[in-house]
Amino acid sequence: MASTAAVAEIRTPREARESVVVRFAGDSGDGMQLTGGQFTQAAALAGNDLATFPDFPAEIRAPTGTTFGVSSFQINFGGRRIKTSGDAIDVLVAMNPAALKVELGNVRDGGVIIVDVGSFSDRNVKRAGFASNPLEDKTLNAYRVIEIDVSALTMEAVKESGLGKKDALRCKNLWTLGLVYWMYARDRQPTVDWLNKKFAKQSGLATANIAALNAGHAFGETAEMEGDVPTYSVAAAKIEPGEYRTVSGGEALAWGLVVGAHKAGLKIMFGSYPITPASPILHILARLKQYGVVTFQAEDEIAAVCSAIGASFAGHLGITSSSGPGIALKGEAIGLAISTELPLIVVNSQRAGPSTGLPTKTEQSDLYQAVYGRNADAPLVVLASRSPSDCFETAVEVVRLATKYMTPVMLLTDGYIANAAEPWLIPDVDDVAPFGVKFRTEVEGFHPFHRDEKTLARNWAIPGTPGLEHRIGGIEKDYDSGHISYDATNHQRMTDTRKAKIDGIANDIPEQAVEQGETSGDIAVVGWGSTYGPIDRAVSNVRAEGHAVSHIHLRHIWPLPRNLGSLLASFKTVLVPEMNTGQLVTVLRAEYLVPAEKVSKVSGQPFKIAEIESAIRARLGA
Amino acid sequence: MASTAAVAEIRTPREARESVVVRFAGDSGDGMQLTGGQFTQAAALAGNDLATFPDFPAEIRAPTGTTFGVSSFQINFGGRRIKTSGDAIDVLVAMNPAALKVELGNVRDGGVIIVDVGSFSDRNVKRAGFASNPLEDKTLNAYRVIEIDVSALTMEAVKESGLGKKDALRCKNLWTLGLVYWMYARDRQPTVDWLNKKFAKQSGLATANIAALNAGHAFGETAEMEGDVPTYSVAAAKIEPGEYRTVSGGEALAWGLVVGAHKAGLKIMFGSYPITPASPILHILARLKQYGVVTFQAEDEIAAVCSAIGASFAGHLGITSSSGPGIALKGEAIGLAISTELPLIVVNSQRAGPSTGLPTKTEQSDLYQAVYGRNADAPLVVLASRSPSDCFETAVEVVRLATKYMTPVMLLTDGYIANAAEPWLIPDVDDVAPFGVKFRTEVEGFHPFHRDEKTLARNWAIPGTPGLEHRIGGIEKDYDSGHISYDATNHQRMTDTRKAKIDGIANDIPEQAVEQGETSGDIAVVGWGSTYGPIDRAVSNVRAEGHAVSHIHLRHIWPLPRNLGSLLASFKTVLVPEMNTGQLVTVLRAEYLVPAEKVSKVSGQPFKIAEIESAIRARLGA
Amino acid sequence: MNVVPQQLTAKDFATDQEVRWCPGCGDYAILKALQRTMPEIGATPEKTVFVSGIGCAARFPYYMETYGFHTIHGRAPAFATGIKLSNPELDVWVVGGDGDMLSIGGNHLMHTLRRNVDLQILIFNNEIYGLTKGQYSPTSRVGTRSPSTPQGSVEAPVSAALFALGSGARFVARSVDTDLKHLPIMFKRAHEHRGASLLEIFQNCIVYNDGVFDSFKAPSVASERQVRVEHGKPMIFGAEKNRGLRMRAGVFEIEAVTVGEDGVTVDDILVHDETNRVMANLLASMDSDQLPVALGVLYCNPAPTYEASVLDQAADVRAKSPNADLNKLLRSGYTWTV
Amino acid sequence: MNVVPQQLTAKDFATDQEVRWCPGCGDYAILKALQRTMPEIGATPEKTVFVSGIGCAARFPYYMETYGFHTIHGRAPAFATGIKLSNPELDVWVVGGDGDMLSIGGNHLMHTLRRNVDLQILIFNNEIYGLTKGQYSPTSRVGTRSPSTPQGSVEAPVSAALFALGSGARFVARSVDTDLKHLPIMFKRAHEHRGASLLEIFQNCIVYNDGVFDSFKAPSVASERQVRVEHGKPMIFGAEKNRGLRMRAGVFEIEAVTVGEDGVTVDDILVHDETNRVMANLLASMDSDQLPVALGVLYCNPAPTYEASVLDQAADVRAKSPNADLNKLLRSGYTWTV
Ligand SMILES: Cc1ncc(C[n+]2csc(CCOP(=O)(O)OP(=O)(O)O)c2C)c(N)n1
Ligand SMILES: Cc1ncc(C[n+]2csc(CCOP(=O)(O)OP(=O)(O)O)c2C)c(N)n1
Ligand code: SF4
Ligand code: SF4
Ligand SMILES: [Mg+2]
Ligand SMILES: [Mg+2]
Repeated sequence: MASTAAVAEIRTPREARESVVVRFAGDSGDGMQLTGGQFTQAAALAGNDLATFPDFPAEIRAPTGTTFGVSSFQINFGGRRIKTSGDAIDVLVAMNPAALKVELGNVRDGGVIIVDVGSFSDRNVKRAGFASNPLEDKTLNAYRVIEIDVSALTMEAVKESGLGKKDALRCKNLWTLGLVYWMYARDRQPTVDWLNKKFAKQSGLATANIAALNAGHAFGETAEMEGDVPTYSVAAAKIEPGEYRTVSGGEALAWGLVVGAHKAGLKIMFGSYPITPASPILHILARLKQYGVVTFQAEDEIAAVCSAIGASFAGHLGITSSSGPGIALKGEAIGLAISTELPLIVVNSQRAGPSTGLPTKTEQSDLYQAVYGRNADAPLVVLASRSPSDCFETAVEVVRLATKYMTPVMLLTDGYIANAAEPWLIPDVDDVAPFGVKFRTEVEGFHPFHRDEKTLARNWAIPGTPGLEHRIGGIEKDYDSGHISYDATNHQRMTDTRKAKIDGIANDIPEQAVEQGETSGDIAVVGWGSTYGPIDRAVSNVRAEGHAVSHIHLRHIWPLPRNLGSLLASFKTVLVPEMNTGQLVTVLRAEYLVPAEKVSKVSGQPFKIAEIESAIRARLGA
Repeated sequence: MASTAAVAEIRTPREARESVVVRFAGDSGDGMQLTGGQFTQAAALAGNDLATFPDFPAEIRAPTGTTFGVSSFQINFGGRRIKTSGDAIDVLVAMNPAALKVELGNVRDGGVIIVDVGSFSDRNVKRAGFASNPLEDKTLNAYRVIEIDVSALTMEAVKESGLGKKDALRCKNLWTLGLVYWMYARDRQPTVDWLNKKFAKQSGLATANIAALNAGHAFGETAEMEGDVPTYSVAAAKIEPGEYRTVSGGEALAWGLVVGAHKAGLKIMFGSYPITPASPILHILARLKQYGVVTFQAEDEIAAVCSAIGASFAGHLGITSSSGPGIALKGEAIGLAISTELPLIVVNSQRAGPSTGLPTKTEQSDLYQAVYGRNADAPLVVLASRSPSDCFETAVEVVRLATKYMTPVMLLTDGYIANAAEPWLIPDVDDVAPFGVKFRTEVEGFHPFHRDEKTLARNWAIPGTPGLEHRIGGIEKDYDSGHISYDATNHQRMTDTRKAKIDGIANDIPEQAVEQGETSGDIAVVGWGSTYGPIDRAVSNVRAEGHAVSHIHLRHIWPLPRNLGSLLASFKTVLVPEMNTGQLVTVLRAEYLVPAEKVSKVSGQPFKIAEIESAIRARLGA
Repeated sequence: MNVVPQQLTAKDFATDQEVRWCPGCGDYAILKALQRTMPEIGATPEKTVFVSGIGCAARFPYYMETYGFHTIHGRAPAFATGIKLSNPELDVWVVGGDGDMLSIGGNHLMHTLRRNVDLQILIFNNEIYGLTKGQYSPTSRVGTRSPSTPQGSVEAPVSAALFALGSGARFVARSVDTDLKHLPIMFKRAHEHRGASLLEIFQNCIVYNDGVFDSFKAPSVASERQVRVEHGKPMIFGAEKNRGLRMRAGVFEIEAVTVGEDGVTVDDILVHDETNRVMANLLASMDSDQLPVALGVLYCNPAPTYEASVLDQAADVRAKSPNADLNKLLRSGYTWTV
Repeated sequence: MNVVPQQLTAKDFATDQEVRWCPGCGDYAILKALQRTMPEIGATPEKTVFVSGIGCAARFPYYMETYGFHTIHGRAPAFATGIKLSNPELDVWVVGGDGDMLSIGGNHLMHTLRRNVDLQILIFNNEIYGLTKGQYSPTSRVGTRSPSTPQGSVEAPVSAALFALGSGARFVARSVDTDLKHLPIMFKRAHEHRGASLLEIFQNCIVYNDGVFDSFKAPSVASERQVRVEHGKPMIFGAEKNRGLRMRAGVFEIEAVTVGEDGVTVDDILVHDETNRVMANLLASMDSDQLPVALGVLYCNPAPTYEASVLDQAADVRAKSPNADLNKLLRSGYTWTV
């Protein structure tokens, strides 16, 4: 089949946009995440840069029509570098009144709202919590509303497929996608291919969905004649040449771990227990058995981390992953890995808390837990990924540090990063420098806590090696023999050594770079993790006005880069936007005695650019 | 029987000492802890002030004669205020070569060493790790050594009792105790009474032990004629009049909880799991059923804390206790108590770590875990006890705060405090102000997260109350209804409120007082927990030389007292001695941006006065 | 909130909260059955507490107009124990899924059963992790394909009933989500039983494990593939009530036979003795094609409850030291006056 | 450290570390028995790993000249699972006390047994928490006075063997610390068995629970109070070998009888079938005065091991995608070139 987009492109003069924010919102069962995923692909294939934000409820399929059951997918795409999923929505697709209710506040004035009027029954309107039908009162006056009976039109479109009403209505999302494809002149073919593959065994469903997609698209073409549906062109972004794909944080992280293990010459034993939003890593790794990955779904988080530590003891790379509450359960065992100085990777996909909190919402509130959250003096290494694609690099780096220093490393990501997707210039695995691990085999002079003079890492001797039989455990070990020791001075020495080993890693990581701006000035905006996008854009906005504001973004949370203290000291103000009540701020203040100030957001939603911008302006007095 | 001490007192002119440090050291099976306990009682009854330090191995009864099996008990007693168990030993009782080996380094030059030569066989000498017999080489030249064949003399003394050799030799400790009683003119009668009670059902053992005690004493009387055994008098200390007892941290803490619960009008449900050094609290409370205490030995620490939270939900005072590794396991559940805003008391008897560490040794390394050690923004209240008797007051205070603010409170104590004993002016329970808890019963306007405007505490409605049926859990709750809510602004509001509630407690606790010295000066030595004694003495020593050094000791670790920032700001230097790698320092620096410096000791042993003194002097340039 | 009316109905046990399970989920039927049963067993909202862990099933308390505590994953039995130790008067129900109760929570379940805390413990077994989107669970059959086992699971599943019996449970029963007649009977029996009552309910997860129990739940096969056991009654099943269970001679085994065939008479059919743990074991292990699935009270053999024993002991202690005075406590042992 | 000599002896399995148990502790005998058995089963120090939790028993690895991992309380089976999944060639033993394995660690034990990880799991059951100074444990009998139960414990204990059977264990055996003849046989059987082998050893804690097993361990009563079961052999016991176990007619019960009395002949005596889970259940529950305590292999019924199934599946996957190339992985799905 020839490209379906090409035709439209020729016929239509389109309004040009530098970037656009589209949000699909509907019931949990409406397939909004799928729709968003397909649209993302299409934007990527069109050469746009983009960022996405999937946002869905904790319930699997909450009752239809309720506000708490609304599932949304937001994408920001454009012809320039896109750093966030967008502050305000340009085009909202609202599949029902509840979706409209929940998302309306985020649509920019004058924005386009596409509603399925077929779903605006009195009952649904009431259920969504509207006093009266918003399509009939003044609620939507400030917007450009496109009312379409998507339900009816979809039914009509798939009539031939012979599907029952329920299944037929399930194609609504594809109808809408077709329409939005039309609006942005996007190629339907990859979606058609995908549907054919997905429903290979249920060709009726494939046909129906494709019919809906095409019908939505056709509706656009027709409506456009009448000027009802606006159309736009969004040019390709100027991006580095190479082979690209869209990648979610979960994928990039899993692949990074696999590549890292490969570079270390180790096999992965991944012990985990399902939890939102960490599970995707387990799911992805479970499909990579051909790469020497063993996955183990344990009975709980404790067994998961213990199995990983056991694996490291046996010479595999032990990895575990979870989210806040599950990481809390692993604390005791992580202490054992610290005490026995075994490599261990702990991935924490942070979510909103405390306790169960808002499992599907994002937050950065486990930094305290990562840096300080264990009994006793138990230092480990902490890194944070800033974006989906950055997960790949940080994952490789945690493998390097864990194995080189024989230490647990915690990698912080969050619900936003885990689920969001962005285009990724696919690296060549061969370009990643190897850092092969050497197991101890030499019998002469061996004891298990014998250390490398420079790294202070102990030697790694694995079961199966003749002559190196030894016992390790959580009781303090004699510095000179590795046997258990209750000696007071020895405990001091070992405690100091464990600390020195971790502190010393500061010399093996890059100096902190400044992302944007000078190395001194009025304000340093210091971020970590997924706040990267909004900080970057906010800083560039105020810099465009000539302010001496710089953006510093940490990958290494512990130990901190060795130049960070002096870097921060050269700014008048240090501002730290975090999706928590001020955790990195604590660390920076304690370490460097800089009067760092927090910009805190704890709503389960990512920062908006404007929020950070206004925090900066407040300090600038601007 | 008339007092046995009186006679000796009359006959002997004794060297007067202001204070003395005695250490009993022997095999785990030698009964050193009992001996020390009895001697402590005797010193207390003689009107001395005192502090003790029981120090024993993790093994129950390690093989005899090994250094790692040495169990010791140190007591510092005197006619002045005693703040620590003493830096250097004046009199060491070494029951075998291993004990001598381990403790020798702590005996002051010229100190007295009493050894049981009967135990100095070649085998034992070698086992202890001496190259040659220290009684025969120059090892002990710097000391006053009293060689006695305690084994033989004990055998002789108990001959009549008909005990077998093994049981007879078990009386060695009583023989030694008798001798030391003689040296310090102490009354044997309470020990005799105690033995009679302890062995009420084995009168043979009572008789033998009493015979040994008397024989040791008699040996002193006789030897003294020949000038072999030095004798001392230690006057009664000038202490506040009233009724006294010796009290261990475990006892004071347990009793404080019971009194606190009484003042709150609640019953205690104590859920715990045994762990060193926290178990004594469980053991003590298990004997207090007549005071409305329910104890529950759970299957693990998680079940323990969960049962306590369940109890609080049901209207009891839920308490749990553990040590570092066990507290780590409770983190997730504590988060639930924070989220559901239920009162909960978590006692952490800290021990040396990381991981299993040195279970019977002391450390203060769980401050990070207490303040920061949970997933998400999960603030709670943290207090620390400074001494065994202080445990009583802090325990009452944690009950007050937990119930008034509907919040978990963590109470930090440590292995030293838990096991050490000191004289205690017994308070009158009626003098402790009541702070009765009011359960909600009013149906009108009820919802579970309805708050007191001032304290921000939610109302406590307990199952069984008609009309107040409600559901709570770890998912975020709507501020205005208490129902679950995934709303973004509501999550922000609830997070802020939880934080504000804890922060606000700063207004309900005393301003930070200065223990010793002025409110400004050159150096503030800031301590917390069991470092109280050595800091106090070290500061008074340097103050005696006219230095402007003050001692500030924190009971409230989180929130910090509201005046602490300004108080610290008025000192040129802030010095923080801690038995960790610098944890309170982090908190103080982060909170107040004061360049607080750490004085760190992580050896499993309490600070010596001299260590702190020299750290102070280093900063004074003195 | 609820002011207790004279005669309660199912409605009095329903909250005003929107039920958040997937349309068609088996949990709805269980909820309905229990809300209906509550008035019949004389439950009062204010004295009733529902405690749960985390999972779809564990959302249950939100829908019961009683006291409720939605706790953390796997620990509900421990919370419930604390509640009962504080106020034994409360009628406490524990609800959880197969993951909640048997994966992360297996140990607490074991200890709660052996201690015999007076609770009704309901396991909604859908053989899958619903809330986390469909991973296999410890009750999933070998070969279950799920996101974490794309090639099929390889672990032998645990049987809730056998595990409970091995843990020392004194009451073990089974039912199915959709049986609105049998389920209330099981609720009543579980409630009547003093001590820990374990009730496993086979529950359909329409989204991630639809039809996993069809081999014995589907109406077309139910009568042949299920045997409803009742104490003191012969274990008969089949559409024509002519199939039965028989003890295989000389070995500790059960077999299914047809009355009237091969000389089998009604007298050969095994009579259910719910106090016999070994019989319960045999019934619980019938999972082959040759034998029907046993539903009903497999085992019921009461023993003193934990909280009663704890209370008794406390009462004893109080009786022995009637004047418990705190000032005396602080002054116990050696004291001296300065 | 150890360079493997041709013919190993018990000494080759002993470390140079001082053994730190109390004098007279039953653990010494177990250690000795196992050190002796190791050469006989062809164990090599470098391929053997001992994994333990925390407790007196859990100190065991320090004394075995093999690889050893003294982990944290209750989690040893989970560590061992990770070790086996990484290197199935290793011969892995798990050692723990009753508290370690059945209190805090019960859940990991259950799942490890049901998964059938190829491990030898030894529980040193002294019915007490030794290392923490004598609190009662989940195996302590009702009425046990301990620091945490000064008036006596009130909880029904768990039986390790019944729990293991209920959890789906495929090998369950029992022995006593001091029987230097029987214990090695049990070690061998446990070692031979592919899959998770559970061996419970009744062990005397001389300090906190001295003599707790005397009712069947004391030499004076042993022959009357113990029955050593062996597959295929009639279950006979007694000093005169004339006592035996018989199936009680028509009910699922076992009774003890005397051959030659009341017309009982040897043919009436039940022959042990270690593949019969119900029989194992009956043997494991003999704890009344009327019945002897069963020692030996109560149950052995092999099934595929977990790690073998995992490996097989991985091999399948590898066979299907022979050219696993990382660059290809990163480029799977849609890609485009700019
Ligand atoms: C400590 C912790 N670990 C993991 C999770 C994630 N989690 C929530 S529910 C669940 C399992 C759900 O399965 P099940 O208990 O069978 O209940 P169902 O949803 O099937 O009713 C898991 C793993 C969690 N909430 N907390
Ligand atoms: C997380 C944790 N909780 C508690 C403890 C304390 N603890 C150490 S060993 C032990 C129980 C010992 O009993 P058991 O397992 O029966 O071994 P035994 O000493 O009797 O051989 C406990 C509770 C611990 N070390 N870690
Ligand atoms: S996911 Fe399954 S168990 Fe959960 S609510 Fe939906 S249908 Fe029910
Ligand atoms: S306490 Fe008991 S189990 Fe532990 S070493 Fe001593 S005798 Fe053995
Ligand atoms: Mg389930
Ligand atoms: Mg034990």
